[in-house]
Amino acid sequence: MTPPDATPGPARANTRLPELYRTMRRIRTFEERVAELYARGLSAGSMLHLSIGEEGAAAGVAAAMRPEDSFTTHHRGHGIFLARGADPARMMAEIGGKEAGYCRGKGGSMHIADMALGHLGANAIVGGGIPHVVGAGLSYKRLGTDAISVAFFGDGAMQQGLLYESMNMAALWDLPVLFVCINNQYGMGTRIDRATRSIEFDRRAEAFGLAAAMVDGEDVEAVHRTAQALADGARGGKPGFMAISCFRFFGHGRMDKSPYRTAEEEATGRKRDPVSRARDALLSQGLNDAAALDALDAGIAREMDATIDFTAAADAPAGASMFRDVFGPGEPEPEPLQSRLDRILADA
Amino acid sequence: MTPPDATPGPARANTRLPELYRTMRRIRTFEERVAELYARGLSAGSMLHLSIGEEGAAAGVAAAMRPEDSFTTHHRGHGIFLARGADPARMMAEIGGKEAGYCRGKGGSMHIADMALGHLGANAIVGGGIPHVVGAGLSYKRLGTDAISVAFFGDGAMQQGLLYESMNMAALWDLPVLFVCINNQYGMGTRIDRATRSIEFDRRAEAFGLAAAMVDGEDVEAVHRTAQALADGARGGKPGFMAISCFRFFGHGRMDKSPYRTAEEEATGRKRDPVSRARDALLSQGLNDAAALDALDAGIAREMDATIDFTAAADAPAGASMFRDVFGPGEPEPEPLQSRLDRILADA
Amino acid sequence: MAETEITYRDALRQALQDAMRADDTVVVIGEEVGAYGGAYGVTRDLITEFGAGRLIDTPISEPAIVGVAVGAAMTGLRPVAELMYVDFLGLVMDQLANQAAKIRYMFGGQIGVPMVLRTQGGTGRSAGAQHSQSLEGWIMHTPGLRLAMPATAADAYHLLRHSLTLPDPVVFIEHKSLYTRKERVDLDAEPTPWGKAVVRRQGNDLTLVTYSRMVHVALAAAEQLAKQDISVELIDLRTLNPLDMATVIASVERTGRAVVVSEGPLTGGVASELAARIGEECFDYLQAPVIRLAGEDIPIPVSPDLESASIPTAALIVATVRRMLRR
Amino acid sequence: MAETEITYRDALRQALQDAMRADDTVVVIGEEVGAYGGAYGVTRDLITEFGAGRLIDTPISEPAIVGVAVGAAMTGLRPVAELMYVDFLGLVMDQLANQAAKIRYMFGGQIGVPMVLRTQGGTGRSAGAQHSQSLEGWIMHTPGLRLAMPATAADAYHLLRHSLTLPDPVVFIEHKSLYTRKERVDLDAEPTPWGKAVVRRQGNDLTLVTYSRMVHVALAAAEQLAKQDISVELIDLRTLNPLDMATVIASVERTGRAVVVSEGPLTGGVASELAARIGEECFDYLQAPVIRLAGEDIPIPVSPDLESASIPTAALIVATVRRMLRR
Ligand SMILES: Cc1ncc(C[n+]2csc(CCOP(=O)(O)OP(=O)(O)O)c2C)c(N)n1
Ligand SMILES: Cc1ncc(C[n+]2csc(CCOP(=O)(O)OP(=O)(O)O)c2C)c(N)n1
Ligand SMILES: [Mg+2]
Ligand SMILES: [Mg+2]
Repeated sequence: MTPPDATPGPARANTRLPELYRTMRRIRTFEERVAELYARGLSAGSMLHLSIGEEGAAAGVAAAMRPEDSFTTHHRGHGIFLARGADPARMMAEIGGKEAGYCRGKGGSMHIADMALGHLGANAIVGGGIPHVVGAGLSYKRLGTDAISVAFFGDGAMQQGLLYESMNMAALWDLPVLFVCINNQYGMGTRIDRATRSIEFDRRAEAFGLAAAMVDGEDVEAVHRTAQALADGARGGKPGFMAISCFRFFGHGRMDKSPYRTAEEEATGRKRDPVSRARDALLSQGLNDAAALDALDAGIAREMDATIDFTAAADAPAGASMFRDVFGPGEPEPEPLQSRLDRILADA
Repeated sequence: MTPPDATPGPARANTRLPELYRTMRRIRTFEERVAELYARGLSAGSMLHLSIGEEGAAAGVAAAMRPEDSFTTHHRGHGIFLARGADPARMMAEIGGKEAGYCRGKGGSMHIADMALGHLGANAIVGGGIPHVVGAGLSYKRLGTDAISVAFFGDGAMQQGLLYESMNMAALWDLPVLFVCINNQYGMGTRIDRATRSIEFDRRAEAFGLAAAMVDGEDVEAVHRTAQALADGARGGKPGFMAISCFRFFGHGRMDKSPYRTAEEEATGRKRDPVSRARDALLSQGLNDAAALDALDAGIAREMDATIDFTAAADAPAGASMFRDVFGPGEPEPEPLQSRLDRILADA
Repeated sequence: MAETEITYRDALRQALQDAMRADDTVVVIGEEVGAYGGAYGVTRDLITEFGAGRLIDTPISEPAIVGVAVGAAMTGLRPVAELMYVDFLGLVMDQLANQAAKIRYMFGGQIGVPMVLRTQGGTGRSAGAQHSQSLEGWIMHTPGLRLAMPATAADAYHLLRHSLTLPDPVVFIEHKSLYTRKERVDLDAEPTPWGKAVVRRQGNDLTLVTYSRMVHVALAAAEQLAKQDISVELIDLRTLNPLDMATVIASVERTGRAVVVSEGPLTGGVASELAARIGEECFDYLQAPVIRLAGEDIPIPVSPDLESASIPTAALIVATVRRMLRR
Repeated sequence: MAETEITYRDALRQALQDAMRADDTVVVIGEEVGAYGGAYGVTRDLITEFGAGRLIDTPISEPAIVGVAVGAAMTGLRPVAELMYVDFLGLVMDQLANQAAKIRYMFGGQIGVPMVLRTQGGTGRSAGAQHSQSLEGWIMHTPGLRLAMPATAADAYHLLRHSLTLPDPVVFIEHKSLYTRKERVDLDAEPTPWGKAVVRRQGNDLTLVTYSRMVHVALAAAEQLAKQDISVELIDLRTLNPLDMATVIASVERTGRAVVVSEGPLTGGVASELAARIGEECFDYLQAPVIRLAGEDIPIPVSPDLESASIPTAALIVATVRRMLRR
């Protein structure tokens, strides 16, 4: 239950904290802008899940990955994708259902993906993307590459059977795969202790033969160290599992005002803030001064503001695109209703 | 990993071994007759799965159950059902697809059931019947009865995700449920070590909050003691899990000649014989003499011979019964193809 | 008397509440059905009256939710299992189609599985390909399942009440875009009969057959057509199993023309079933081919413009009817 | 030249072997596909040539098998996932219909899922309600999936080879009662074109449309009818997606009568889709209603007599055709 690499962090001179802080701040600010996009009626629908409070998980694990690695995420995956290098403007445009988005407006927040960055897809089915990384791991092993594939999912998915089938296969076949549970304490309105009797999730993974660890998501460096150790193991053919504990600062989606938890619980939970903790550490360790951080934050704010303008100005997908990409290029496409009717009713 | 009740067996005067032996012998002989039914072309199809070698699991657990308890089984469930009091003639008739069978010839070996004996059904979907006992446990808890419900399944089902969802719910809701894995070392041609990295199945159950034990299925009394302890716990609201290790003496189904394992492995495996071990114990402990056991066995052989004659003489279900029982009594039934055609083509 | 203005959502809640008062074996099992009150608010506050023992919040384990409901239904309870989105059917089809639907039959009639699987489907919220589907076609193709798809608050109430008295598994599919529809409903009125279609609008020129939200789309079309002196008869099927073909046949024999409308994808769906049956049963009366209007054979896109263009609209119905009537 | 007598089973094995030789990204993933050689023997001995790295035996975890194939297909392999029985679709419909079928579309065309899901279905072995189904109706109703259902050894070979070159997920459903059928096949012959139906027998009085095992049942019926001077045209669809309506329409326009035959349950199934399309497309040519012959709307019983009575027989086809022709 202690992380495989429980040694103290690297010498301060080598710390990646500044970079991790920057990633986390970009996530935080991006998510704030997503909330604004919704409030301004520019988002495609209301099914937007903010990862505020979970930046430590996204930034820490992402920093342990290499460019050739791939991943899938759950529905709360904006932060992870950003941490892996996404262009926030194209992300925001996708969340707005625009043609300029990563998926040309067809996928939206819950189905964003980018093959160039190894993002094999967010998923609106809890647990749905988990086996895909096992498949990716199988490919990498067979094709002889050095990549690993990482599944990100919530605590809710710990109760989906498919996770156990997937972990079992990864262990059985010695695949380069890492399973990352972002335990934000809630699945919608259900606190984790109302979803299961035992939250020692690492024991479950160990019982299937994986290397496993639990780590506090408020401490982004701890997340990163743990992820690095498990990713190294996975690259060597020993799949890993980690559960990162954090707190979902806001409601499940944009409509959810969290009536099922007390203001006090929220206040306490929001104290577990990986972003301000990292900022404090940077300052107290003298790695940055406040002015530099303020400037950094302001630059990020401007960058993220621009994503909204970009989205507002972007075009909706053309109507005809509806029939594109059901099947691969050159393959027979589904016949549009209108063509069928025109044919059948031509001489009616 | 030691059974919760690891104390030595009860004083010999109180032993249930004679009864357990009788149950096991009946199972063994019944299964031999099922093989004969098939060989004589009297079975409905060839999907017949013999539980020879697994009698200790069936008899030991069944003896820990009460009349009001219920259960589901996997496809290899003849022995369990017999141990819970089934009429072997009606079982055999069902296996033959006859109207006199438990399910009027519609269910066959893989879907046999009997509500009067609490048999909520065998299942041809690996793992398919497991959640049903959780539902039964929910009923018993809510309705305030004292019953428990027991799921029997094979080692193959340890790799079906639904098992973990089911165990999690049982633990979360403190349900009177017992999960029994009959680990006969094989799922079809796949030895358990080719299906998973870790066979410490009790650790998996414990990680979900269940009481768990592993026991040797050759020792029917040990199975019985373990089952009794876990059943008592389940009756008190602490669900249990047990894995019973044994050996599948023959092929998966009647067509399978087990080319994937060596004659030596089979010979060694078949030495793990709960029936002859119990017989030896009865003799060496002076609880029975050989003549008495021979007489018992002969009586059982006669009883089981009669099941074949009964089945051979029994009627197939009438054709019209095909449309019965799709829906409940008095409910609109599906229209037979022939009636529809008669109506539509009446004036054609 | 008890005529009140009520939403589709509240009618469903009322049905659950009344059924739970009348029969204390009724329990609701699903994700967020208790304290949260249901993802779409249908079970809001019921936990206050009935407690956590009857409004049973579950982990996110759909296969087990349905499997547990099956086992509970076999042993004395009458569970209402809730699937948050019909799109999650893919996770539970084994428990639903191989278990719930077949148990009575496989076991020779010994026992039934009196459960209701409540869920909601359809487009209208830019929820994307995995949260906007209309999958009633899979259910209709599964012997042993009943299937109700109410379009109105009154039907929502009565069909759900009735579902909770049936001896067999019922899949009860609500439409996410109907929850906030308000209607005057007389809850003491003669209950909606189970398995009977209703003629929502009488007419002579053509028969429109549909169900669920498309009833309202078709009604709007019928009103526009009326202004153009085209009189269409509109049939709301209400249940797809049983399927009340008698009402449909009687109408088509009179009008000689039929358009069937479904939100689900065209190929292999409910519209095709209806067209095939009308074609078989009314052959001698048909003056034009039975036309199917249905969802395009594509996944549902997130972009709101594309989403709404992917399913039949009132304008499409109007245009199609006019072409069929050469007007 | 390479004309050999070969079984349907061996043709499938040959297709896998040839495809695996031609493309070393092809891997087979499923229960008992390796050492055991497949529950129905289709992959027998392939492990000797290709090894356990390409004939990948899995635990009994169907949802993960399909999910792993999806991920592998997105990252450079071309997996053939095997589902031992089509009846297990209920366990994998989420991975198949929500993931494999929709990924290309949801992701805006960035990537496809070039995988084949091989499985087998149908009656004939008294295997009961959970091992005898014909569930192609669910697949046909899922946009984004291709669907092949070969009736002959030659088609089994060519369609499987072709499936393994397509950019999209293909569900490939074999029939358990066809594995031992022997035929002379010319493996070097012009390959069966993908997505094209074939006229198995020419005729003028009526068109029979079917696929998979029912092709042989219908052929037997056609032969009996020929002895009675009734000449039916028999169309084997071979793939249900794409669906070659052009061939069907051309025939029905000539014969004026159609019977569609499917082993799957009638309601909401493939027969209904075909009847609806013929009704729409050939309205002016039809001299009688399009008649659907299909499986009864019941679970499949174990008893062999009931099982065989629950699906269309040659006798039923003969009788129906004669009644339609008033002969
Ligand atoms: C299979 C499935 N079941 C239910 C849902 C509805 N749903 C969406 S998110 C969610 C909660 C997920 O909780 P968790 O996995 O902890 O992720 P979080 O939202 O906390 O990030 C639920 C129940 C879904 N999308 N998919
Ligand atoms: C969901 C599912 N997958 C696969 C099968 C085919 N099958 C039937 S029995 C079996 C092996 C089961 O092994 P195990 O659970 O250990 O039970 P045993 O046969 O050893 O008693 C398999 C793969 C099935 N019936 N159901
Ligand atoms: Mg969570
Ligand atoms: Mg086994």
